[in-house]
Parts: sequence; structure tokens; C-alpha cells
Amino acid sequence: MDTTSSLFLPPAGSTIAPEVDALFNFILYTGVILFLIVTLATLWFIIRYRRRARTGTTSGIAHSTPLEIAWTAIPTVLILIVFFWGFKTYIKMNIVPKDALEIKVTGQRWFWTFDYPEGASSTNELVIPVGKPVKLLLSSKDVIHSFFVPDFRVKMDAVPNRYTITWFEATRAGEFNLFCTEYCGKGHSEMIGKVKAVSEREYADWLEAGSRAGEGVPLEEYGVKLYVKKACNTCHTVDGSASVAPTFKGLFGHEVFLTNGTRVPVDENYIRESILNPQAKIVTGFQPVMPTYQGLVKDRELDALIAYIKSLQQ
Amino acid sequence: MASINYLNEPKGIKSWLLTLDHKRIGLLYLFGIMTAFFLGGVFAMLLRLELLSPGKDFFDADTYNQLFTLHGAVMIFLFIIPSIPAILGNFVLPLMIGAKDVAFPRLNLASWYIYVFGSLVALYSIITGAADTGWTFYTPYSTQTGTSVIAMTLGAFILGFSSIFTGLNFIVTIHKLRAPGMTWFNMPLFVWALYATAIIQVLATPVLGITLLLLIIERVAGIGIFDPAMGGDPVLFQHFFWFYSHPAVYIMILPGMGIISELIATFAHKRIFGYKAIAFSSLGIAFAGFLVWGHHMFVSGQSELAAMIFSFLTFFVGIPSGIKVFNWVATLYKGSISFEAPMLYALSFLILFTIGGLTGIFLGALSVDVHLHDTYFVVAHFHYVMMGGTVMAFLGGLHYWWPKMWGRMYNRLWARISVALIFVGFNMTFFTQFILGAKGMPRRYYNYLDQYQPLHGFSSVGSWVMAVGFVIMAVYLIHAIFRGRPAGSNPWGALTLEWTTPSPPLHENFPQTPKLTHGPYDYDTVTAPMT
Amino acid sequence: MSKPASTHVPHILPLKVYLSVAVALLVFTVITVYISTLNFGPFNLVVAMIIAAIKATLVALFFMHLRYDSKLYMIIFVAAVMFLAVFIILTMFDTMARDKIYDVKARPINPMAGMYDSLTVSQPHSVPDTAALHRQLPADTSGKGH
Amino acid sequence: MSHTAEHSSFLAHHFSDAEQQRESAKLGMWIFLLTEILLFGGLFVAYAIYRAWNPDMFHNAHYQLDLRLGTINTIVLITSSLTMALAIRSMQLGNKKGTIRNLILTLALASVFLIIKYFEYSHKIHLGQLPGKFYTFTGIEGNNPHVFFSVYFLMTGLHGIHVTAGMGVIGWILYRTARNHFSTQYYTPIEMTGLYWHLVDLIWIFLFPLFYLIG
Ligand code: HEA
Ligand code: HEA
Ligand code: HEC
Ligand code: CUA
Ligand SMILES: [Cu+2]
Repeated sequence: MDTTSSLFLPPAGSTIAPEVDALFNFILYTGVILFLIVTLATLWFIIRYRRRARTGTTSGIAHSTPLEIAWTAIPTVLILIVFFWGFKTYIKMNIVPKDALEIKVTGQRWFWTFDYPEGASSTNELVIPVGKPVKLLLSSKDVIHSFFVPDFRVKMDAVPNRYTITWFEATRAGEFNLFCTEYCGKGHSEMIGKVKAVSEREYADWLEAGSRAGEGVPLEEYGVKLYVKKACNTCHTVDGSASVAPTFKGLFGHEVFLTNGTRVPVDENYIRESILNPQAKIVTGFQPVMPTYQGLVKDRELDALIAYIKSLQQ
Repeated sequence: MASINYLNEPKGIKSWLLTLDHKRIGLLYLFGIMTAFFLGGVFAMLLRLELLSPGKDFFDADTYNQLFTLHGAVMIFLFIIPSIPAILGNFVLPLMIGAKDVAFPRLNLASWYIYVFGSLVALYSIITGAADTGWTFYTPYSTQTGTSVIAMTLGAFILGFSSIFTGLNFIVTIHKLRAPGMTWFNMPLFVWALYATAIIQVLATPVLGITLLLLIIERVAGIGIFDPAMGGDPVLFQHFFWFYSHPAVYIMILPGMGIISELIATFAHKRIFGYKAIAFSSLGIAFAGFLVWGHHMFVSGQSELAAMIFSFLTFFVGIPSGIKVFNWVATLYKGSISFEAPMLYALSFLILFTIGGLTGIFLGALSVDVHLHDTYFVVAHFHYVMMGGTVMAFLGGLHYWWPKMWGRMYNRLWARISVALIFVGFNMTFFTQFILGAKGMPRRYYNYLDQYQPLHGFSSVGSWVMAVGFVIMAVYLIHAIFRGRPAGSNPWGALTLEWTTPSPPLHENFPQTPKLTHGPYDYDTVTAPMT
Repeated sequence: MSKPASTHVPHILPLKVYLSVAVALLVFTVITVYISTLNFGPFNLVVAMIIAAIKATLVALFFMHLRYDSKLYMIIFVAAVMFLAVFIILTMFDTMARDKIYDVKARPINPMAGMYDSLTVSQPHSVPDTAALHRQLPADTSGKGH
Repeated sequence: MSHTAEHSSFLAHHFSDAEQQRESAKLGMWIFLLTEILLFGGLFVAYAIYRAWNPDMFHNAHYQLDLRLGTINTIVLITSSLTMALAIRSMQLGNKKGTIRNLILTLALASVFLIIKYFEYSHKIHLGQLPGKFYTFTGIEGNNPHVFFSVYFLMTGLHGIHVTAGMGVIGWILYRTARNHFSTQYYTPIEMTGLYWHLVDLIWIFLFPLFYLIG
């Protein structure tokens, strides 16, 4: 339900959002009033006192104690209100309710990995139950990233070698945009995902399915899914165009040139190594930016990815 | 015009390049800094061009990232920080206080050479693969990226010395070289503003120096101060960076505010309202500005305690800023207001800075900043204060003192047309960005979701309107240098000392040491000619 | 502001002052070295800093003539130290208080830099492993643990 | 101007008298010292924070520094400050010989300081107690001992650069004194150099306990 949306803010989707919006609107309205006072007074004066004579002196007034007290005191009161209001909500944003569901969020160039308590995990798609507080334990594997869901009014940096914490509670089901808001390089603007808020039941089902993912699906077909799910698609295309990384199209079976001057054939082992230990062999013309998927892909997933890449040879 | 003045005597390139005259050094700066502004503006137009629609329009992501880094770094380090102090400050400060020159003319010239050298080092990075870190150089990205971060940071490091020397020079000049009778409270407010600015320059810039040095060493040797992979703390880098860079925003705005005080008093032809309040609020802003840097880091992972303290202190900068704004408005009351181009810039400043400053209050409020941080709302905020504030004031000052600098007047009609275009274009470009940002559009995004396209498109169109305004301005200003009609020594009917000497001024400014007969804003007692 | 030209009459300190200041500085140096061998726990730092501050004050007041020169220089000097203090103190409000709400925020995940993997160092440390960390973490992320 | 008659060789045209010029120079110098303090300031902040985070590592690491050499260097630098002050005093009294003698002494003491630092550095380099990724020593307990040496080398290194620069300036002043550029009326450059040199001393007064005397 889009009850709080305005010219400025997107519709609220979390418990904290209305509180943030209230302060935003308070500053907006007082700001508009202050702005009008300044501009209307200016406008009035410049019209009323526009230059008519070419000589002479003007009034010497340069003080007005009541005015000066007013324009010092009133803003002081206003900023104190704004400070305490903002602080109160901020503290709420930082103290996680006891019963919160804890999800570990890892940012790396240029995708998000989410680890759920029951051992499930997902990439670039955070699935959460509506109406239950969710605690995020963020960190990064390379540079600083920042987890931002506009509709939830939540943002927190993911800092390498440290944990940061934030939480939110979604108030309605739906899909919400997730952005990376700390500049992290070439793929910064592609480091976007979705937050899927679903009912508790659907969430439980999803966790179930997650642990059985790919069962009963042909490897190749599963690989197609993983290509998106594991975010290979942020860097590798399958249409033959090279972007950050070499395309998968027609890769298998060819030979590639490495930066160490050698040439290697692309076979199953090479692909496996490329995924698990990407820095070992770097293809010429590309930066060594591919993250290691060691610990992030299971054996069957690896097989599926290899099968998929294999299927892309001409 | 045939008379001997600082422009035509002595002659020759060498006499310019080795000049110790503060006015000539001001013009040398004008040349360098305008080039930088132009470059930064070109980068900006390219940015807006790419953002016209989502996906790839003209450049790839790497180029875009280098472009906004170059745009930000050039605009900040090469343009806006030196702009007002180094050009206008150098030119008019000694004139305003009735001195023959600044205290250390050699140092002044040296700082120009340092400026040029630093700028060249920074721009050299374009050739070697321009840095793509953003102007904030956050670690660990800046220690890892393959682009030439070192050239850019080294450039900024060198430019810091130029800024320090200018500040040092001004403080000493103001303390020691005032003309007889020029007491502290007889000084024009622009001088007060430059004084407050200079204090920040000498206090904060050394920290930028050590920060960039540490960053360079971190990149080379992995010393483990800022790089988490080496046991360092990236958030600490942010503290170091903003300890300089927040005060730096007041290095940008304070001299602008000083100019506005001059413009409003002159063109309202009225005694400035609350002289002392304006003078001391400059110092208040300068001081308080040192205590708030953490408001750039509310979601960086700094402690909640620090966030609270920084948010609290942040708001207190709003009070002296407000005092200034209200005093300027009050000055208009019962004035005799003329609408020359400089005054139009001053009025634009009043409107745009108020918007920019008030949106700073959104950002200073903890909970709201969590939502707005690193979105286009921040981009809009800082363009309103920097472009709408400082640049408007700078252009106003440039138009105000242009006849003094060159002895010739520009075309006043075209000047009004161009300020109108810039004002309209500016608001089209950046007001939209408040909406974009509040809706969640993150900054430093090469690509964006379709839902943001209409606003981005509108913003880009606005930037073209603004660019047209700037091109017109460049044309008539340059035209005025060669073809303008003689301006006379006091074209605006102002009372400060610089208008008592011929335009352009003599080599040592005044025929004899000026004697103060009235204060800078005695429009109620002194009958000055109006235009 | 210009004053009538006058011949400069410097303020010349007696030799005795310089010598006694120097002797005081040397004595304080010996004292601080000696004290560092004793153990006052956390007060070691405090004592060392107090002595250093006394020495610095002596240098500034006498060798640098602050005591006799214009107050303005004193203000500048004190301002420098004050702003440095602001820098340290406000930064420490962050770095020393990150565990105010959650303990886990105060510590690096991996206390040792990666390069120690190739050095044989005298204590154990681990390579970060996201999955493993997730398993062992929840217990100490949920609040202050002291 | 009425004072043109008094314009002497050292008075620049835009000052009205020598006193104004002298005070300007001195004010400028103090502001420069302020920037120096804040330049070092950044490193002091880094020191404070890493020490507060890793008190034990700092404690263990500081045993690798040679307290004896550090103390000697402190004494050397303090003495050089004294000779510098005396050099100015001599000039105030018009005693050119005294100034020259004291400046030479100052230079000599500064060289001693640097030589001792050289031995300290080369010992550390030999052991691999180096900053950042060049660190190869293995005998220190605690987290990231390389950070201690990063900070140590940065701070003492920057200080050392200042000492070296100071020696250059003192040498120049010495030359000018010998060439009779100064008198009881005009000795501002010596005075400025003195201020700078005392600041270098003053910074060492803090570096010494912070690195060598961690209790
Ligand atoms: C000229 C430069 C300039 C100036 C003057 C300011 C002025 C202010 N700025 Fe701004 N700011 C920047 C340049 C500037 N800023 C830049 C460049 C960035 C981004 C850097 C980056 O990340 O790249 C930034 C970012 C920035 C942030 C961080 C946002 C984020 O990244 O999340 C914050 C947060 O507090 C902030 C606040 C303020 C405040 C409170 C003021 C105040 O000084 C404003 C005071 C003025 C007024 C308030 C208006 C006039 C007053 C009245 C009409 C009286 C009534 C007022 C009240 C009732 C309060 N600024
Ligand atoms: C002084 C500071 C300043 C100024 C004036 C500007 C001016 C402009 N900026 Fe800039 N901007 C920054 C400082 C500034 N910017 C900073 C610090 C950033 C952050 C970078 C980062 O993220 O790291 C930024 C980021 C930034 C972004 C966000 C990029 C992103 O996050 O992805 C955008 C996008 O629209 C933008 C646009 C513009 C535009 C259209 C202008 C226009 O106003 C430009 C208009 C100017 C011209 C068209 C030049 C005309 C000049 C002449 C014709 C010369 C005249 C010559 C004589 C008179 C001799 N800027
Ligand atoms: C951050 C961007 C990025 C992501 C995400 C990424 N890669 Fe890569 N990958 C690269 C780059 C860059 C290279 C080329 C340099 C190199 O060899 O490391 C590469 C190389 C490869 C190669 C070798 C290609 C060749 O031409 O020899 C394979 C195979 C590969 N990646 C598979 C994957 C799979 C499977 C995934 C997802 C599970 C993935 N990559 C995710 C960036 C990425
Ligand atoms: Cu990740 Cu931006
Ligand atoms: Cu700020």
C-alpha cells in the first residue's frame, strides 16, 4: 500500500520507514517555510526598494535586537528538535529486536551473497519474511560496499575485515530494489539486486527448496539458473561480447592466452580452477578481478556451471 | 586608458611570469583556475550526456568512473578551493585594506607556480589512466585499483601547499599591513571572510597532506594504516579525509559569503545589517566546521556514539549561516536596489544557498541521512552549495571587480541574460536530483533503472541550458577585456578602498597610502555616486 | 599597521636562563627514562606525556620566546595543539566506541594481516572463511558480551 | 612614504618599516609552525589509535628499539636546541663569532643525531623490522606488529626529513652570517630558523617517550 509516498520519497516498506519519512517531511515543511520567508522578504524588498534616485544616502539601520534574537533562537530550537528526532530513530535502527532472524550479507565485486541461518544461501536476491525483524550482519570480501534498500530506508556499509550490523522489518510483501551505494569500481551500478518479502510460509518453503536446489534438474539447465544466481552474469556474457570478463560463448574447447605468456586449452579442469582459484591463471586483456567461489559453490553446482559453459560452445 | 597601470607596465611575458605584484598574480590565477573550471565543466557535460538514458550511451563504465573522479577532483582541488581566495582575494585584499601588496609577494608567486605544477601532476594522471576512485579516494578501493591514483593524489598533495601559502600570506597581510585607520571593524566583510578562510586553510590543509601521503605510501608499501588487507582500518581513512574535506567546504563557501556581503551592500546602497554578526559568524563557521566531519560517515560503520556527536555538532553550523542569510536580507530593507549583473548573482546565491544549506539539515539528521547518504540527494545538496553558492558568488565577484581588473566594462545586457540562463539551467539540472536521490537513485552510477530516466533526462537538458549561459559569459567577458568601454574608477558607487584608486590600479595600488575617511558601508552618511 | 620607524631593541635573555632551561630539559629526560622502568600500569603513558608536555612547554616558552613575544603567537601555538586534540578525541569517539551496542563491530574479522600467512609467527590465526564464520558467529553478535 | 629614507637593504618595498617586516615574518613563521604541527598531527592520530587498539603489540614491539640510542639522541637534540638559541642570542649581542660557533655546534649535533638514527635504521632494516609489506621479522607477539614499524618509520622518518631540511637552512644561515648579512638590527632569518629548529626538537620530545618508553 502506497500511503506515504510523496513527490520525494518512495513508498514505505518497513516499520522504520514512516518514522524516517515523518522527520524528512518535518524538515521539508519547516525548510519550505524558512525558504519562503527568505525569498518572499527578498522579493518584497527588492521590488519595494528598487533604485529610483541616482543620488543620496539611505537609511542607516543596522541592528534590531528582537529580530536578531529571533533568528538565532528559532533556528536553534528547530535544530535541536531535528537532532533529537533523528537520533531517536537512528538508535532504533541500530538496536536489533531480540527475536530477529539473522542473515549474513557479504558484498564483493559486484554481487551480494546472503547466508541464511539454515544453511541456505542466495546471490543478489534476499528473501525475507514479512512482519519479522531481519538482522543483517554485513561484511565485504574486497572493497567497501553499501547495502541500500530505498523502500526500507535502510543503508549500511559492508566493510572488509569487519562486521557491521543493521536490521529492518518489512511491512508488505513484494519485490524491492537493492542497490550498492558505496562506490566499488566498474560494476558498482550493476551491483543491484532484489529483496523479496514473502509470507512466513513462503519463506519456509523457499528455505526448504533452497537446500534441495537443483535436484532432479538436468545439469545444463541448472547451470543456466546458477549463471544468474551466482552472479556470473554481472561480468560474463553469453552472447559473445566481452565486457569485464571473457564471454562464455564459444569458450569451451578453445585455447586462451594467459598473462604469463602461455596458452591453455579450456577444458573442465581449467574451468573448475577458474572458478575456485581465478587468480591462478589470468586471461590476457582482463583484470584479475574475478572473486574466488571457493566455499560459495557446491560440487554439484560446479558441475552444472561447467556443463552450461560446455553447452555454449559452437 | 593610456595611463600607466599594473597591466601595461612593465611589459613582456617575462615580467608577468616573474611578477611579484599581487594583482598580476591574481590574473595568473584567473587564467589557470578558469581553465580548470572549463575542464571540470566539460567533464560534467560528458557525465550528464552519458546519464541521458540508462545503459551505455557514449562511454563504458570505466570511462564514466574516471570522468566523475576527474570532474570532482578538478572542480574541488583545481577550481573551487583556490578560486575566490587566489583570484579575487589576491587581487582585492591588499586594495581593500590599503596595502601595497600582500605580506610575502615571493611566496605568493611561488604558490601560483605550485598551483600550476600540482594541477599538471593531477592532470597528468589522465594520460596514465585517470584515477577512478571518486574525489574521496576511499580505501581500500584506492589502494587496489589499477588506475593512476598516485598521480592524482600527488597532484592534490602539491596543490595543498599552494593553498596553505595563500592562507598564510593572507593572515599575515591582514594582521600587519592594514592602512592607517583601518581597524579590524573598519575592514570590509570580504576581508573578514578571507581571514576566516585562511585560518581553515592553514589548519586543515596539512592534514590533507599527510592523509594523501599516507594513502600513497599505503598503496606502495602496504603500511597497514588504512588498508584492511594489511591490518588497517578503512574507516580511519575516512576520518582523515573528512577532517580536511569538511572544513574545506567552508574554505569554499566562506569567501563566497564575503563577496555576497560586498555585493549586497553596494547594490542595495545601504549600510550592511549586523556587521559584527556577519564578521564573527564567519569565524564561528570556521571553528564549528572543524567539529563535524563525521557527518559524512553515518553509515560507514563508525560508532553510534560518534555519529550522535557529529550529528549534534553539525547543526550548529546552520545557526551562523542563518545569521548571515537573514542579515543580508535585512540589508535590502530600505535600500536603493539596482539590478546589475553582480547583484543578480548575489540574489541567486541567496536563493540557491538557502536551498543548499537547508538540504544540509536533512543530511545532518541521523535517521534521514541513512536513507539519503550516497544518493543523488547528496549530489544535489553539494551542487546547490558549491555551484549555487560558491560559484554564483565567485561569478558575482568576478563581474563586480572585472572593471577594476581590466579598466573596462562588459556588456551588461548579455551579462543579465547569461545569469538568467545559468540560474534556470542550474535549477533544472540539480533540483531534479533532489527528487532522484530521495527516490533512491544512488550516486556514482554509470547505469540506472528505467524508472529514473525521465528525471535524469530532464537534468541533462538543464545542464545544456546552463552551458549556453556559460559560453555567453565567456564571450562577453573576454570581449570586454579588449573592446569594453572604459569603466571609470568607481562604476558601482561603492565605498570600499579598492574603488578609490584608478581602474586598472597602479603598480603599487595607491598613489599614496590611503587615509580612511569613512567605513566600508557608510551609505547612510557618505553620498556616493550611484549608477 | 605601520608604526613610526624605530630601531629594533631585541629582548635579550640572560645566558643563565638558557642554560638552566637546558639543564632542566636534560634532567627531565633522565627522569622520564628512569620512570619508564618502574611500572604504574596505565599511568606510565600519562606520566611520560606529562613530562613531555613540561619539556615542550619549557622549549616553547624560553627557547621559542613565547613567554616574551606577542600573545598572538601563543594563541597560534595553542590553537595548533587544540585542533590536534580535537582530531584525536573525536576520532577516538569512533574507534574506541564501536562496541557500544554490538561487540562484534569492534574487532577485525581477521586480526592478522594476510601477509603473516607466509611468515612463521608465534601465534595462531585463521584465514577468513565466510561459511565457517557464519556458523561460529551468531552467539557473540547479539549484544554486548562482557 | 615618509620612511623611505630608512629603507635599508633588507627592507622590502611594501613594508613601511623594519619592525613591521620583522613582525610579519615572525607571524608567518608561527603560522608555518602551526601547519607543521598539524602535518605531524595526522601521524600522532594514527599512532594513538593503533596503540589504543593494540596496546600489547605496541608494548612488545617497543623492546626492539634501542633505548640507549634514543636517550642519547634526545640529549643531543636538546643540546642542539640550546646552541641554536645561543646563536640567536649572540647575534642579538652583535657577537658574530659566537653566532658562527653556535651554528656550527648545532650542525654538528644534528649530524650526530642523524648518524645515530642511521645506525638504528640499518639495524632494523637488517632484521626485517620494516613497515608494511616489507616486514619480515617474526619475534614480536601481538596483532600486526608491522603497523608499529610503519608508524615508527613514518614518524621518525618525517622527523628525520625535517632535521635534514633544518640542517640545510642552518648551513645557509651560517653562510649568510659569515658574509655579514646580519646585525643586531636585522637577524630575522636566524630567528626564524631557530623557531623551526626548536619545533623539530619539540616534536622529538614527544616521539621519544611515545616510541622508546612504552611502559
Ligand atoms: C560549499 C560547500 C558546502 C557547504 C557550505 C555545505 C554546507 C552544509 N552541509 Fe554539505 N556537503 C558538501 C559541501 C558543502 N556543504 C559536499 C561537497 C558534500 C559531499 C561530499 C561527497 O560525499 O562527495 C556534502 C555532504 C554533506 C553531508 C553528508 C551527506 C552524506 O554523504 O550522507 C552532510 C551531512 O550532514 C552535509 C551537511 C551540511 C550542512 C548541515 C551544511 C551547513 O553548513 C548549511 C548551513 C546553511 C543553512 C542551514 C541555510 C541557511 C540558514 C537559514 C535559512 C536559517 C535557518 C536554518 C535552520 C533552522 C537550520 N553535507
Ligand atoms: C565546484 C564544484 C562543482 C561544480 C561547479 C560542478 C558542476 C557541475 N556538476 Fe558536479 N560534482 C562535483 C563538484 C562540482 N560540480 C563533485 C565534487 C562531484 C562528486 C564527484 C565524485 O562522486 O567523486 C560531482 C559530481 C557530479 C555528478 C554526479 C556523478 C555521479 O555521481 O555519478 C553530476 C551528474 O550530474 C555532476 C554534474 C555537474 C554539472 C552538470 C555541473 C555544471 O554546473 C557545470 C557547468 C560548467 C560548465 C559548463 C563550464 C563552463 C565554463 C566555461 C565556459 C568557462 C568560462 C571561461 C571564462 C569565463 C574565461 N557533478
Ligand atoms: C567480478 C567479475 C566476475 C564474476 C562475478 C565472475 N567472473 Fe569469471 N572471470 C572474470 C574475469 C575478469 C575473468 C578473466 C580474468 C581471469 O582469467 O581471471 C574471468 C575468467 C573466467 C573463466 C576463464 C575464462 C577464459 O576465457 O579462460 C571462467 C571459466 C569463469 N571466469 C567462470 C565464471 C563463473 C562460472 C562465474 C560465476 C559462478 C564467474 N566466472 C563469475 C570476472 C568474473
Ligand atoms: Cu559494491 Cu558499489
Ligand atoms: Cu561535511
